[in-house]
Amino acid sequence: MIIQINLYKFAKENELTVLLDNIMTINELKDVASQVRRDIIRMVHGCQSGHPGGSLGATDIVTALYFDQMHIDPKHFTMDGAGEDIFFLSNGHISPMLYSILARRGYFPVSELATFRRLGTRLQGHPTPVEGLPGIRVASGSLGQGLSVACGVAQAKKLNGDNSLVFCLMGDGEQEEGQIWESAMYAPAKNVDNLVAVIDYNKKQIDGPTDDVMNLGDLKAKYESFGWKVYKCNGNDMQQVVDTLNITRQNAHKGQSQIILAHTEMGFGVDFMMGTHKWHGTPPNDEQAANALSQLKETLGDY
Amino acid sequence: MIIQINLYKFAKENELTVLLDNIMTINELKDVASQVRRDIIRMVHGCQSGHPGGSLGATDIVTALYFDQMHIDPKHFTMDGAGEDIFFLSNGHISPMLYSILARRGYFPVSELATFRRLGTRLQGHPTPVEGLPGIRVASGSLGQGLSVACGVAQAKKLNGDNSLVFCLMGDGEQEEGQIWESAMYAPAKNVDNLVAVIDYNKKQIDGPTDDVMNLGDLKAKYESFGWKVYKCNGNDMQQVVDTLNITRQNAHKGQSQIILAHTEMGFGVDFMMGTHKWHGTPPNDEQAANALSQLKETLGDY
Amino acid sequence: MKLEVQNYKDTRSGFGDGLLEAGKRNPKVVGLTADLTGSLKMGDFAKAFPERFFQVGIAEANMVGIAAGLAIGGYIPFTGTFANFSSARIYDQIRMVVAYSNKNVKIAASHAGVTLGEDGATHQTLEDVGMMKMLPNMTVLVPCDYNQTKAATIAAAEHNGPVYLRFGRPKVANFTPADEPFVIGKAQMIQEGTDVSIFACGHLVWKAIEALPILKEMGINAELINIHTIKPLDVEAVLKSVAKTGCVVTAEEHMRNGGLGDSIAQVLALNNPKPLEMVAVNDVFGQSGTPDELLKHYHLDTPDIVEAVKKAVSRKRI
Amino acid sequence: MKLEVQNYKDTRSGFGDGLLEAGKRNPKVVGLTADLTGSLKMGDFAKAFPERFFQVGIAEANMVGIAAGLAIGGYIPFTGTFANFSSARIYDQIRMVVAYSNKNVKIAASHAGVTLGEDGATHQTLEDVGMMKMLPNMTVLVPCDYNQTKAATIAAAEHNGPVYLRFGRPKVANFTPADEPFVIGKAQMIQEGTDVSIFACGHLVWKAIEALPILKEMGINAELINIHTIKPLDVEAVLKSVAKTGCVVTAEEHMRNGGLGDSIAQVLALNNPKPLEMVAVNDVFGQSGTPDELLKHYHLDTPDIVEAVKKAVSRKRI
Ligand SMILES: Cc1ncc(C[n+]2csc(CCOP(=O)(O)OP(=O)(O)O)c2C)c(N)n1
Ligand SMILES: Cc1ncc(C[n+]2csc(CCOP(=O)(O)OP(=O)(O)O)c2C)c(N)n1
Ligand SMILES: [Mg+2]
Ligand SMILES: [Mg+2]
Repeated sequence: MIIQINLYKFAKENELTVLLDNIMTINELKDVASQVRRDIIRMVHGCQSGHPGGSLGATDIVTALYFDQMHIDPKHFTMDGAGEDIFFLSNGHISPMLYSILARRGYFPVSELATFRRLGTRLQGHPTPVEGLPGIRVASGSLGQGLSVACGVAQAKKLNGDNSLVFCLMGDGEQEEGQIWESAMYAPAKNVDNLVAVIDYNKKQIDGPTDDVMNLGDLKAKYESFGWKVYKCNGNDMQQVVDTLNITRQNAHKGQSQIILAHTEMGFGVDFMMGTHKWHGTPPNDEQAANALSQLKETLGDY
Repeated sequence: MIIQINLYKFAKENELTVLLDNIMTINELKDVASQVRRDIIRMVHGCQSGHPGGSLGATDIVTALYFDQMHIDPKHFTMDGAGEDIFFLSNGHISPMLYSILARRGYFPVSELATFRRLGTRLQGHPTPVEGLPGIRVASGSLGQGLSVACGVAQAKKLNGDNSLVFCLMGDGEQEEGQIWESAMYAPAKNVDNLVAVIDYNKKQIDGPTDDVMNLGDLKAKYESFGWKVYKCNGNDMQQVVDTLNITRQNAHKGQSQIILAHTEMGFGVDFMMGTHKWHGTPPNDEQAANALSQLKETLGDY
Repeated sequence: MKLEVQNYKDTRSGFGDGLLEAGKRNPKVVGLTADLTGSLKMGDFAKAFPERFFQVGIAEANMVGIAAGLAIGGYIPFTGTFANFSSARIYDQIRMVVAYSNKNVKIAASHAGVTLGEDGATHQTLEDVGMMKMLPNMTVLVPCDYNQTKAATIAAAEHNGPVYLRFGRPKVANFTPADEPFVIGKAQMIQEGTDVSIFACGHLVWKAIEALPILKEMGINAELINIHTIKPLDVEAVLKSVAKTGCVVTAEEHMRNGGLGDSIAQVLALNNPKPLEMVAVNDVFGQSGTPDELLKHYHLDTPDIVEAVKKAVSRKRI
Repeated sequence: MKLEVQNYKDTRSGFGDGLLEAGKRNPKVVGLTADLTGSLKMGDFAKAFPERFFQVGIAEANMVGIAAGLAIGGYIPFTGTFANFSSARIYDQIRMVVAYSNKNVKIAASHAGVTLGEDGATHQTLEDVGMMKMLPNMTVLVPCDYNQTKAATIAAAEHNGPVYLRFGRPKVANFTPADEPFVIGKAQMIQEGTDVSIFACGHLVWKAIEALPILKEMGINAELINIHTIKPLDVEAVLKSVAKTGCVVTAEEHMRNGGLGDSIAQVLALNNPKPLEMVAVNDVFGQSGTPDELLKHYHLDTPDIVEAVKKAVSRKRI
């Protein structure tokens, strides 16, 4: 079932079961991303904890996935995602970005974003399926594990004769975890070609620039030497993101594991949060939050 | 103190404190290797357990290290190895090879090889320092960890202003462990250039050829993309091994982490143990042991 | 229960045969290994269901992540590697993507304990039960012989939720009935008695059985219960037995700290404090040797159980 | 012992300040971190001794291997990351290259327990003490406040052998004397009493102190002992106290299974069986919330200790 809908109406009312199919313009996607960024700021400000920097930087990628690329049925969330595309957030600390997108896409009420990180919430500091939040299939937060799980689901899809795709977002600092390279070796060796990995390549991590903390060197060469087809894009340019994802979708099921190095800026969209790693895990105070929100257009209505 | 000695006398009497300094000819090194191979067969046959295949294949490399390359003082073993070169066996399952070489080099009595894997022995199934065996500085056997330890010792040497080198042998199947890639990323990023890693590149592991179990792809490209200077050699050609090690010694302390892909044959020296992974962890029976020994010259006297 | 040795078999073969059977019964059962197909006896499964068998190479962390992914996709994955690499090596991963995420993953852990033998301490895990029982949602099974391990494997496949299944390497007495279904969480009465409760698991159940006639000769009427399910513990059976006997001996191939003994000590302290003696490894690492030598060396043998019983019974009297 | 709150400080700052002090006293002390310099409060050390500080990136397994190597080279390395990644993530590595190899490595584990707060269950380790105490050669320290954590850090540096040092994130009452040296393995008497023995560790020591006047009001004269060293356990102090009081309450920010409570239960069962009540997390994962909310939610708060004491004392009477 493919329904052409008005995005704004959809996101506001939040009640239709839809499979969006490339119906949004780039500007509409940008509008969603702007609202998601507002949500992120308000969420981490609200509970005075959480990770704004990476969340803001990765917003465009995941917005494009959920609002343009993925074939999903938000109103009827199933754990196995049979027949649907599946997304995993390996770098679970940027959960506010994912929660906002899931809510805006119709997985659960937008109002629930206000419960982020509060006692009893389904919106735990790091994503978890155990509280029953639609859209989440596995816990993440301990870095390095998401790509392995994504490989497993991708192989389950193959066993099931299910042609839909699996996407997995990882951090660049996260690439320092050895388990990443176990799955990086596994996917091409075992012909996992229904998987698209994306690295949030913001060149920053908690203690500073990755170049200082642990130089990642040439990530493209690394993944190529591990047998992957590697793409690059500006992860904060919606057109580039969509174009690159389109290419990977076309190249899926062709015997190659694919990965996108999405060059992003930590804190993207909020001037004083950009160009530094300081906002990796620090929430803004009242004044900073107001300043940040003043830079982000409210497009779908705040929760 | 550098003493020119007769190898055979040295190895037989086993009592001098020596720093061998490139005094052995290639043929003499080959003779040592032949005896080590005999020891391996006799040890695993004796206790009816252990790992002959990898041990036989890696013998030439480690013989060259201990009898030609490393500046060591076997009679005065110190845990910190100050002023000495240090070797780590990351793939601890090929312990009989190391034990034989340590004994033949004078770290402990050759007769002790007979205790391999028996209750109360210092020659545990996998190497450990806790029983006080001279020559062993850390436990290994759980794969993937040795290169990390080697990096740490190398950095300790730098802090101490100690110009000697650290060597580390790993398995090729072992490269599938993620921790390897953590240290592979670490060493070049942190300028660990007093370290020479060697991979026992026999293209086999327990369940079969690495190509089938987990295709390692282009290991050279992998390490290069991680920032290493990579060398190749035939790890069962003593001349090539020595030549390659000489080059790495010359290139040490020059800002590059170095690794040798030593192409070896599992089971090298015993015809029926070659060309298969079957002898990874299976000891020969009486007849097979006799057959194997008939193919290996006794050069230094059996223990 | 009739206590007859039918034959001598390794519990890992019980797993291998159980996996094959589970695979036949349910097409959703899949197997994974980290370069240890033969050691785990998964070869028959791999041959029967090649498309349902995943060779992951020496990458245990990746293996458990893939298993969680397969479980999300509706499969019932069994991961197979040595017990140490099934637990210590990947505890954070198991914790996050299996236990906390509550995925239907079965962790098959072979070569547990000192009876691994000659490979020595690096491979002889004595901490895995302690680790696994700390994880919410995790079921921890330690069957005692070939038949029971086979049945436990089939039961694990039928159980919905994470399972840690621990078994061993050497050939040991196979004595439980071949047709007895494995009931998770239900302690198995082996012999009723009145003077002491012996709670044993794994290889040590047979050692405890061997102690029974010796104890009888001494005039001690021991009750022996096989705690094949460490978690959830059959607290009712434990308390019922102790209420009758008044003292306890536990026997296991594990560290004292964290093992079955500690589980029982906790139940007693919280409910009915009674003297307890532990037959377990006491805060030392293992070493190379034959399984029998090592059981003796680490005081995990039949005479050690007899001694422990004598001590427990004597403590009851004061 | 005078029980006055001097100020409110996080125990991790006690570690950071202790590390700096240890580094000043001994040039062999080195620090390592896995991208968590600030969280572990290692910044001052890194600034004072840049050449003795190793940034390893997000690679905890590699970090502990490097630490073992540095220890071989004669250094006294302190690794710093969150408690979960200091234990669960790298247990096999710690087991092999630190505990079994008996290397002089100190594992500094911050943000332990539910008081980590909003990050939630993935980061809230409640299993690390259970893991670490199963390892032979390992010393396990859980100091209770800023001053004691600082002193414990200095003591760890002076101790020859592997140490696991557990501490936390939030600012809590700092009440132990600033000049009190930390004696590894020696339980700390906080208040003598006759009716019940309370054994507490970490953040819960202060919660237990807060329970004392409430208990007094109820006519319960409680003895409170701070078990800052989980291993080696001060068995003598435990038994002496219990011989006097006849019942026990344990309090800790950890799972019941594997924690201090289980250590005490074992000592009691083996030596002097007595009623025990546990204040600990009972087989559930943590979640997001403020530290105070979570302590309350998981029944780790002062009223829970009071209730546990009442129950323990009442069980004594039957
Ligand atoms: C296994 C593990 N180690 C450490 C951490 C703590 N941690 C959380 S986020 C982070 C930095 C991640 O860097 P990156 O992937 O680049 O994410 P970004 O900072 O760009 O959002 C660290 C070290 C963790 N969550 N998991
Ligand atoms: C962490 C870990 N996983 C699994 C094993 C079991 N194991 C021992 S040797 C081996 C194969 C190693 O392959 P390779 O490094 O190529 O050594 P080779 O067989 O060539 O000697 C495996 C899987 C182990 N020792 N450690
Ligand atoms: Mg980053
Ligand atoms: Mg190999």
